[in-house]
Amino acid sequence: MSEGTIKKFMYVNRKPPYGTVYALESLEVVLIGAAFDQDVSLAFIGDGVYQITKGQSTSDIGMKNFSPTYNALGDYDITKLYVEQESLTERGLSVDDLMDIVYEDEDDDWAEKPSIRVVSRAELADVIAGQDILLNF
Amino acid sequence: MSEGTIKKFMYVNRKPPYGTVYALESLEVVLIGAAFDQDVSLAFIGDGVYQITKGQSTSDIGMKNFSPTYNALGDYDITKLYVEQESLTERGLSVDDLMDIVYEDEDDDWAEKPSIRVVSRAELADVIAGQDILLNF
Amino acid sequence: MLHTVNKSPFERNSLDACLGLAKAGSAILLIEDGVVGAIKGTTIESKLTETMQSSKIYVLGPDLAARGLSEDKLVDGIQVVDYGGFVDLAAENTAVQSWL
Amino acid sequence: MLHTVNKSPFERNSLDACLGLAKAGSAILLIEDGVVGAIKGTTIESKLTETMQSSKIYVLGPDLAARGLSEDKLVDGIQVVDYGGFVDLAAENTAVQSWL
Amino acid sequence: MKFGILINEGPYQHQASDSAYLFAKAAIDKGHEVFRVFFYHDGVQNATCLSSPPQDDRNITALWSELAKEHNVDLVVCVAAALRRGILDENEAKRNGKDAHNLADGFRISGLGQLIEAGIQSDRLMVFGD
Amino acid sequence: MKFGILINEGPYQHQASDSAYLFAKAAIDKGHEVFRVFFYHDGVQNATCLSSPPQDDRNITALWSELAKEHNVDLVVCVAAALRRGILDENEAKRNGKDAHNLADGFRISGLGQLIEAGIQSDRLMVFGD
Repeated sequence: MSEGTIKKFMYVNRKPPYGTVYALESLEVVLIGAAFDQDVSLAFIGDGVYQITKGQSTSDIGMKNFSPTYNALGDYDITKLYVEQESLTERGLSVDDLMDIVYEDEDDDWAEKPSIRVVSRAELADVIAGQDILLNF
Repeated sequence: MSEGTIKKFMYVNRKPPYGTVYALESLEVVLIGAAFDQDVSLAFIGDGVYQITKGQSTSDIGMKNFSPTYNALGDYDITKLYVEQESLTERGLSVDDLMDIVYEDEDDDWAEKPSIRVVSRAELADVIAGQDILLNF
Repeated sequence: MLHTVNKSPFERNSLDACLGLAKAGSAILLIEDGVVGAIKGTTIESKLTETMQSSKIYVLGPDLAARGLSEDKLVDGIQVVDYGGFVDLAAENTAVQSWL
Repeated sequence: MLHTVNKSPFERNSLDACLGLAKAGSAILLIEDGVVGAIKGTTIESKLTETMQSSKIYVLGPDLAARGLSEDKLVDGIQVVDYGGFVDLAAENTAVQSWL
Repeated sequence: MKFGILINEGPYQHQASDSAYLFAKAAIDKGHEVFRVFFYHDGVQNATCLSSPPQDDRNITALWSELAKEHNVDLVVCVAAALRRGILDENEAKRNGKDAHNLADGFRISGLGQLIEAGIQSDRLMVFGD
Repeated sequence: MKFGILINEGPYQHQASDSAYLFAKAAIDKGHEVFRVFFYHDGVQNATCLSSPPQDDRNITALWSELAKEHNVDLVVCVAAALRRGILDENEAKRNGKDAHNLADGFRISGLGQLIEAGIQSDRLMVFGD
């Protein structure tokens, strides 16, 4: 392992939360992985967009609501959350249905900026094509 | 449990074999269940039709080919294997791609008869509606 | 008959398989990840509206809430039930088919 | 980039998701239950034919054989590889995306 | 009314076991009987006593054990599926030459006939899976 | 070339582990190195030494153990996923007050950092799952 290597890691999220554990355990990897100083981004494609909807309430299904954790990603310098526009549209959702996930930009006097980047399928295809490591759960 | 109760049990198969274990373990239930003298049928819907294709060869994936076991179902008096025509058509398959699964009809001088009944979606809907217990894996 | 569908109609074909084989007069209950199909403005809304001309569609409220989908977004006519309502549906219908 | 798809295109949307996001010049390998999409005369054949104008599609032979699908039924242009070929595809392409 | 329940998936990975548990509790709360829960396929993983989830997460195995104790629910684990996946009681551990066993309290290992019997004896058989 | 492998599903229920094993073997046969296999989610179930499949079926856990021994493959099981699902080594069993442990030979329990490290150190990371 060459010390200085920086790879582009993308976590590809395509499943709704709670029906399966993948969303939760994916988030656990993202948080641990933040310590490794790689170039990290997350993609929410298809049903993956439900992972970051506003107003999740799990009190009646006996599971922990882990959605607030996405708000902590900025503190770990994870600031690129790509959401596919077409996936939202097909599902009757808009960016207003998603949480306001933000980060503070240290290069811009700690201004608060949105972490969610809604992109078209074509734009997302370009981003994916530029990755080194794609983690899919 | 009233001794004489006979219920209509249907095993609903919707997944291809080998990619998941459901097809194999479903067949295990069918064989064990045969001892209980219930009215048993199997439905192969959607990708379930791949469970009974001819010519399965698993030597290169390290798993046991369990497809010959379907031929034994007749010996256990399991003689109703419903296959949805539309599922075959969508998948570019015809009944000729399926195994010749047969049984010997004791009410007809042990004449050999086909166990596979290719039915339309509408006909299958009627059969399903008449079941007491539907086992899905 | 009660039919339950537990997978997203945008990712799997289990709702389609259910709608193709459920007779008129069925009760269809969306649970787990299946609840995401129940809201307005999706690519499958018209399919649900058509189904409700002859069958009833229900959605499990606790699973809807978990995924951040509020009840005011539901397709008109879909009824919300809790786990007690799920039990009632199972009891009222003579058999249950889970579209796994 | 190598894209692998391991689920049936008739039951899941993973092949669609892959085709929507794979750039021209990609290699797409169907494995496990994904191999069932590779044969002629299905509802998705034209989609594959179209994809092959700009990308290559491969299918894992051992998984095809397990499901009773013979190679003479494949859509024209799809190439069969064994596990060694799978390894070669992974090595030749700079990254791998598994459409789970 | 008498309910039987079949669970095809392990805990945590899929919601199946959570859904089945909440259904069973609701049925009992409404005065119905849950006669048997049958664990098949990866569902047998619900029966491991070695599960040690985080403090702030539910312990699904413990929930089933409690429910069984309080309401006399028969928790049956399919023997063939369990052996394949490494869920063993003391007997099966001995028989298979293993020096540990991991079947949780309130569960018992038995054959697939118990599933068919559940279908025959209950008024409704509910199936939860992937 | 150096390969890392991630497995998300348990043995038997899904083909993921079989596919990963055959891929790993083929890679080694071609002269590549398989540096690490990381077991996450239900993938941790691949590491149970209690698995007792039928005589005529493959023993996936044993296949991994052998491969690791012969070709020096690092088999790492995610600790958080393993605890949730009841896969414990002697240490974790003690720490969690359990009187049995079930981690098979050749596997070790460690953190998710090992997965990221596998991504950084290998030329290709292969993911097998549901």
